[in-house]
Amino acid sequence: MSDHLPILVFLIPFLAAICMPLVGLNNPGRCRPLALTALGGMFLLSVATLWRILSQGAIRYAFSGWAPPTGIEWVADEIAGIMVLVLSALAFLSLLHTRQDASAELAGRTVPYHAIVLTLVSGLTGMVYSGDLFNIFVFLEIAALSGYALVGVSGGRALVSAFRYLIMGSLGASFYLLGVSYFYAATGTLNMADLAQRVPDLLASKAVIGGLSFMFIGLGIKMALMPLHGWLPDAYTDAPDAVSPLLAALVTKVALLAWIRILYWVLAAGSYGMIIEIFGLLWVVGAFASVGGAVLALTQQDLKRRFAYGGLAHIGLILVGVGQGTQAGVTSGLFYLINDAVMQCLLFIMAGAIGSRYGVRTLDDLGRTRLPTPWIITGFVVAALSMIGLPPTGGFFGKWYIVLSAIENENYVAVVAVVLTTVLTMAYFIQVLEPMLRDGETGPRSPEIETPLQLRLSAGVLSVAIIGLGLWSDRIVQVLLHATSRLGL
Amino acid sequence: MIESRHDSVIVRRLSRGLIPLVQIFALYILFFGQYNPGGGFVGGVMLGTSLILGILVFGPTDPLTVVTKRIAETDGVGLMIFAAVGGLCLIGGGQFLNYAELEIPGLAAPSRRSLGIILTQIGVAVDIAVTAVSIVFSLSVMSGNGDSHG
Amino acid sequence: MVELVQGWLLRPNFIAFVTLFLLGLYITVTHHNLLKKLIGLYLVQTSVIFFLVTTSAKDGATVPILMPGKTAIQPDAYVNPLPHVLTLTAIVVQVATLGVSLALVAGIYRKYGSLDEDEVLKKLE
Amino acid sequence: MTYSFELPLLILLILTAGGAIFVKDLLSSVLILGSYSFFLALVWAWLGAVDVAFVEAVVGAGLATVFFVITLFGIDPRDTLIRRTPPPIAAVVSLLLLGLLLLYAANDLAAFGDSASPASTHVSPFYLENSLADTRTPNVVTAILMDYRALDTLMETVVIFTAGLACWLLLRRDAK
Repeated sequence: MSDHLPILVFLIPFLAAICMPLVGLNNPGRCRPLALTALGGMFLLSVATLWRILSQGAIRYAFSGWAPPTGIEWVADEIAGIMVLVLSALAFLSLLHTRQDASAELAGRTVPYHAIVLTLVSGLTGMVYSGDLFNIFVFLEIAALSGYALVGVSGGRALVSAFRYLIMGSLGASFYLLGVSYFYAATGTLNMADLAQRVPDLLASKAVIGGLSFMFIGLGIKMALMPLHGWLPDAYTDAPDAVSPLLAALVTKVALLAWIRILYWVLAAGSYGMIIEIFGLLWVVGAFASVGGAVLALTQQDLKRRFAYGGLAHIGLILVGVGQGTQAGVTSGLFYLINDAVMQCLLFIMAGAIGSRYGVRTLDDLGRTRLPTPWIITGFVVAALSMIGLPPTGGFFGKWYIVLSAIENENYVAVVAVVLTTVLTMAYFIQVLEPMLRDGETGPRSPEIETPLQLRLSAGVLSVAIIGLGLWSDRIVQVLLHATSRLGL
Repeated sequence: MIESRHDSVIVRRLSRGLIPLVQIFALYILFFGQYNPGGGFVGGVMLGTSLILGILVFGPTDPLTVVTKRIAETDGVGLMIFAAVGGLCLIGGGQFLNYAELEIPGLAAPSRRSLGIILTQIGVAVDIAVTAVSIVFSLSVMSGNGDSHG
Repeated sequence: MVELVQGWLLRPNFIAFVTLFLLGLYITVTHHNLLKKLIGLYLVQTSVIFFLVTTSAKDGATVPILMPGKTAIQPDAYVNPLPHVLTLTAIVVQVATLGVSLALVAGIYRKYGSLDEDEVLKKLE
Repeated sequence: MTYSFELPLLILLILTAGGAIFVKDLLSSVLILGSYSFFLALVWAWLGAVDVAFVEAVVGAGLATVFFVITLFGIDPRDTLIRRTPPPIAAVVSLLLLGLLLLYAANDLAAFGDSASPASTHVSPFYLENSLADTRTPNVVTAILMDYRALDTLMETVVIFTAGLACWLLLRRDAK
């Protein structure tokens, strides 16, 4: 039975989502417990899956009993195992932390809200596991449609942001599908492992180059890579506080992971020479995005918007690592991707918490209000340390590995870009932390509001996770290195 | 839009006759999708549009609309059929959606696969029909209210 | 260069695809009316599907519905069915996206009383 | 392969697409879009993709138009705007570059209708040769859709389901 673990992990949120309308038909109060149970169960099973992958190797799951390339295949390797674990944990915690906020914003719509959170999680899970280009497209669209709806939940201004997100996202999906079509026309297959065998002979083919470019544009829109990021700041700012942690932590990262898979698992295997130019382009784009994102973040007043631009910078950083084209580079990129998901989740949970509790939405608000809650301040500090990249957090080690891989490649411009991003990140976090931590402020002290247990739990677990990612970084990197060693770089 | 029934008696009369015909044709398309063009999607969309036609023509008080509204609330049933067929394959010892492992005595693997195809097509059709109706209800909530400027 | 252009002219389907794709993309990005943007998006999506369908064509082949009773099945006698399957999925995805986008448009209209992007943005401020 | 049938259809296709965009009245433009879908279905039927043509005719020309019209009901259906600002140069330039990329990439594609192209020779013959024996389903498209690639179909039904939930979440605020 343990070979079936990936599909079982996927089926839990999926079944809960499709049962939600019936379960909530007469008693919408049941939806939240059902969703939390499903995500909790998914987390436990994904732990088991990771355990199974680490002890007995990757699982290749052929749907409908048809071996690839005839059927659809899922590949659950170490990277997918870790990513799904992170994904389910973050989804559970970000759903858990907002009891009051969610129900207030959602009058009478708890059923579709919880169902859509679960379809989002299922879509992302499928994207992580899938080893078939077209299958990834379908999951991409499930996750994207859920994302559009969740951004637009609060109505008003959020509807306009969601509409823009939808236009950009659908164009991205169309580009991705176009790229897949070119690949299919040139190779006749959709399975990644099969493509990896057939593509090396075809690398001079203009159709493959074109297909690759279209996929990159499409996934670039989905991962909000710098010139294509237009939808993201508005969408994350206007999304309800219960939703933005989920979106910020997961949606762009999973699209980026899909791109890494295509680049390395389809193209890099055995055809390094031809692809080197693409990698050259990639880290340049990444360096531009990381510095640009950090600069733009520095100019933002709104806290969530500031952190959204910060997230853009981090997507760029991951690409700098991935673009080195070495095993060390791709491993460092993947490690930073995992870290980034956790710290963005914590950061947006905290930003949402002070927004909904104390009405603190901008830097000016922050300067006027004194936050009496140690939980929130601690969470902010830990997330900020990790975002800046100070030890002993995971963010530090992630950046450290990226810099090491760039130095190993003698790519000093990339190193300068990472350092510059770090300095800028420090600058924009100091502007946030300084009023928060300053004592003896003249402004009125906010009324004491007890931090609810769920929020403490989410903040605590995520803070511990960020520090844990730092302390055990060598173990995790070893696992990732094991996964990437099969690429033959 | 679905506030009132259609004014013209001819339209109402015609629809009374047309809707069952469309539905029978949809079922034909659905079940003969293995031999002809068509199948779950087309059958489902046709079923859904026949129900939508009923809603638009007969208005909100007609029994058909009331029943349709109840049906639209049970979104997800079709997917449950599909997923249940897939899950039975898991129980039978095969991979998810491997219909050859459906434990039905007396059927060879190709026939089991054929049966699986029919069952899952029903699931697809039900889900698409119900969701199409549900989307139409959602889209017409606002234009039906008349308070277009919030 | 001449060969290139000749090569393109031999593919009227491809020319149609490129025209529809670029037209749709241009309208989606630049048009002010939200509904027209959706129409542009619809053109982009259908044109990609169109391209996928053309990869399935084979000269002298018929529709991919097998005739039982004949002897061995010749794959060359039937057009390639796999792109058809992909396009079926893509069409349904497209109409699902359309449903959600129309819901957003309807919501925006109820709130701001306009489908014009500039007017809506003006009211946002 | 001759294009005598197809060329008029393709021209009509582009004309209806242009019409749908440039007509000012939104309701007419939506209906023209429906006819665009219909011509698209004809082209696909001509290419041998009968299942796709059927779905496009029912979903594209039917359901999509229903969604559009129901949305437009209660909205003043007029595209009031004559263009105010010229389109940004960047958009035009990147569009041109994109068009060039599309044409460039097409150069190495197999010729139209080539039965020796990779797409026609690598995986797809397996389906044609085996689907009858494997699944007792003469319509190969249905066999692939519901069996060989059943996961895609399940997920694509989930896409529709998600769209239904999304419309519910976005629009039925006070209902129920």
